[in-house]
Amino acid sequence: MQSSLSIEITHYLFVSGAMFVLGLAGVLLRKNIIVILMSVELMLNAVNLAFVTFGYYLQDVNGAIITLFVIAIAAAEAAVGLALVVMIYKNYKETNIRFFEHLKG
Amino acid sequence: MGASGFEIVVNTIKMLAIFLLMVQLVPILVWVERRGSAYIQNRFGPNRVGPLGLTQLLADAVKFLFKEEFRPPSSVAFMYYAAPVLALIPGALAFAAIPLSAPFTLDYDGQTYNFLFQSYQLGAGIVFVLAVSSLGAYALLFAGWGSGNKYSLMGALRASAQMISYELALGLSLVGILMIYGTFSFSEMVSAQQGPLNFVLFGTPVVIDFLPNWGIFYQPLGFILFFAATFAETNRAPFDLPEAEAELVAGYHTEYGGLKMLMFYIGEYGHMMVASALLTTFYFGGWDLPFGSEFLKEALPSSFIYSLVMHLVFMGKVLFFLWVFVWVRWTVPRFRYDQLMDLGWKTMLPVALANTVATAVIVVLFNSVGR
Amino acid sequence: MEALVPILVLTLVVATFGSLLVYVSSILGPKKHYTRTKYMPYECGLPGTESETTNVSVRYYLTAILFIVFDIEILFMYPWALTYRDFIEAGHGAYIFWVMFVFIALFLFGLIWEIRSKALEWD
Amino acid sequence: MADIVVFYIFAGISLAAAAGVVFHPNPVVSVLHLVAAMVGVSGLFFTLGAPFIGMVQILVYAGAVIILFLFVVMIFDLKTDGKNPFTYGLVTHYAKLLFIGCLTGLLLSKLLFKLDGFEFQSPDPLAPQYEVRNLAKVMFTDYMFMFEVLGLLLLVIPIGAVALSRVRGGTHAE
Repeated sequence: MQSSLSIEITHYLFVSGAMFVLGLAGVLLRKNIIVILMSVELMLNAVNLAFVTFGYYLQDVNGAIITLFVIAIAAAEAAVGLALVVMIYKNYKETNIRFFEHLKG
Repeated sequence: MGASGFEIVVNTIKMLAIFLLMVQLVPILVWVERRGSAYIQNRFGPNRVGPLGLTQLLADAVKFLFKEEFRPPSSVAFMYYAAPVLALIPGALAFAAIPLSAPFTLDYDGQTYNFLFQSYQLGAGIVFVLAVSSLGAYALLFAGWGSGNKYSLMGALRASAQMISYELALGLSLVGILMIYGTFSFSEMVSAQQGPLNFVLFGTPVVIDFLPNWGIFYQPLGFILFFAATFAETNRAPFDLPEAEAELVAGYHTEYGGLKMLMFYIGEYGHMMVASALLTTFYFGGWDLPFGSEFLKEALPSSFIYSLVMHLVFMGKVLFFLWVFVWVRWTVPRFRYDQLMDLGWKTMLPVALANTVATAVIVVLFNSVGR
Repeated sequence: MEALVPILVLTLVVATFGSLLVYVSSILGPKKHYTRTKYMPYECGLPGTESETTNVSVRYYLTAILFIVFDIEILFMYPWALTYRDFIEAGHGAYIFWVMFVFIALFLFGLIWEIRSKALEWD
Repeated sequence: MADIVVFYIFAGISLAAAAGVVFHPNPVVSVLHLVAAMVGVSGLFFTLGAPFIGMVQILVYAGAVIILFLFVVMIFDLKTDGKNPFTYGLVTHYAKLLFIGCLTGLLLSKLLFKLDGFEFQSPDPLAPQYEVRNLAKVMFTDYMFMFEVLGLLLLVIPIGAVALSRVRGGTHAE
C-alpha cells in the first residue's frame, strides 16, 4: 500500500498538534472552569497521541507506557479538579474563572 | 473485513446475523420473562395470542409501532432521541466480540477460507468488552437529562452511580481469571478450558476425569462476584433501583413510550445476553462441550455444521443463565439504595480484592494451576 | 487495526437500525393535539411542584471520583494479571508478587480509609 | 486504502469534536463533544497498533472521567454560559490570541516541513511491539518504581477529594 496517499507520521503529528492548540485555546479563552478542565484533558490527549505516534514509528514500547501513566494521572487530576469546582460551586454558585481571582483565605 | 470478496461477503453476513440473533432473542426473552414470572407466581401469564401466548410480543411490537410520537417540550431533542439509539450500541458491540462457536472453514472457488464465529476478533477482547459496556451509562444519562424531568434525572443518576460502582467489582473479579489463563483473548480462554480438569499441584500433575476443565473450578469466588455484579450492571432485580416504580415513577425512561421504550428494553436484554455470554465464556467453557466434542467433530460432515452444533451448545448455556436472570428477578426482593451501595463498595470490592490476592498466592505457590 | 473496520461498520449498522426505529414510529403513530397536562413533565399525574433540577447529593460526585481512582487501579492490575505466569515461569515470581502486593496494599488502604471516613455512607 | 479512510474518519472526528469542546457555549454540549474527541483519539490509537491503549482510553476517559464531568454539568444545570462564553480583557485577550496564533504557526511550520534527526521506520502494521504482554513486562520492570508511585498517588487523590467534600467536620453536612 505504498501509494502517494499513505498515512505518515506527520499526519498523526498534525492531528496531535492541532488538538493541542485547540486545547490551549480553550484553556486561555474560555470562561467556564469546567470547560477549562476539559480543555486540559484535550491537551493531555494530544500529548498522548504524540507519544504513541513516536513510539510506533520508532518501534519503541516506552511511548505506550508513558501514555498509560499520563492517562492515569490525567484522570486523577480531573477528579481532584472537579472536586474543587464542586465545592466552590456549592458555596458560591459560580463557575466563571474570573470569579476565582477574588477567592482569598 | 477480509482480503477477498468472498471473505468480505461472509463476514458481513455473519456480522448482521449475530446482530439479528441478538435482536430477535429479545421477544423470546420477554415471553420467557412473562410466562416464567407467571409460572413462579402461580398465574397464567399471556396465553391468548397464539399457542402459549408466543405471538403476544409480535402483537405488542405492532402496537408499539403505532403509538403516538411524543416528546416533552422541556426535553432536549438531540439527547432525547439519541438515548434509545445509544442504549442499543454497547450491547451489540460487546456481543459481536465474543466467540459464539468454534471457528469454521468454507470452500469457495477451489480455495479454503477460515472464519471465526464472531464479528471481529481483538487481541484484548476482554478489555474491549469492558470498555464498550462502560459506555452504557451514556444512554442513561442522555435519557435522564434529555427528558427534562427531575425524576428521570434522579433515576439516571442513581442508575449510573450504581453501574459505575458495580463496574469496579466486576472488573476486579475478572483479575483472578485473567491470572489463571494469562490471556485477554476469548478464543484462547475457551481453548484453555477444553478437556478434563487438570492442574499441577506441588509439582505433580493431577487429572480429574469426571470434571470439565472449566474456569468455575479455579475461580468459584470470582464467579459468584462476577455473577452478582452483572445483575447490578444490567439493572436487573434485585438491583433494579433505577426503575424502582414506587419511588421514582419509572426511572430514567419515565418520559419514553412506544418503540423508544422498547429500544431501552432491547438494550437491557442485550446487556443480559452479553453478561450471560461472558459468564459462559469465562467460567463454563464457552462453546465447548465438555465430553464428546471430539466425537462430534469426527461424526459431523463439515466444520461449518460442527460450528452450528457448538453454537447451539453455547446458546444452551447462555439461555440457562438468562433463565437464572428471570428466576432471580421474581424470587428475590429489591435492595434499598444504601444497602446496594454498601454491598458494592464495602462487601464485593474487598472480597474481590481478597480473591485477587488469594489467587496470586495460589498461583505463585502451586506454580501452575490450570493452563 | 484490522478489527477496526468491522467495529465501525457494526456501529453504523446499529445506529442506523436504531434511528430507523425511532423515525418509523414517529411517522406511523397518530398525531394528536396538544393538551396542557400531557406536555407537563410527568409526576405521578399531579401538577409539578418543584423546578426540573433539584439539589442533588454530593455523594454522587464522590462516588464518581472514587470510581475513577479505583478503576485506574484495577486497569493497571490487568497487564499484571496477564503477565503474572510469564514472570513466574521466568523465575521472577516473588518479585512480581511483591510489586503488586505493594500496589494492592495501597489500594486496600485507600478503600479502608474511604469506608472509615464515611464517604460511602448512603442513607 | 481502508487504513487511509479510517485515519481520516477518526482524525476528523477528534479534531471537529475538539473544536466543539472549545467553541460551543453550552458546557453540556462541550462534554458531549469531549466524548467524541476521546473516541476519535482512541480510534487513532487503534490505527497506530496500540488497541490496548485505545481501550484504556475509552474505559478511563469515556467510561469514567467524562461521566464525572457529565454528572457535574448536568447537576449544576449549566444550560449556557451566556452570550459570551469567553473571557475578555482589553490587552490580555489579544495577547492570548496572538500567543495561540504563534503556537499554531510554529507547530504547522514544524510539521509541514521535514522532521530531521530521527530515523523513522515505516513499521510493519502487524509488528507486536505494542502487544500488552511486552508492554506489561517493561512496565513492571523498568517502570516499577513509577508504578508504585502511581499507586501512592491514587491513594492520596481520593483522600484529598473526600477531605475537600467535607464541610466543617461532618463529611456531608449540608
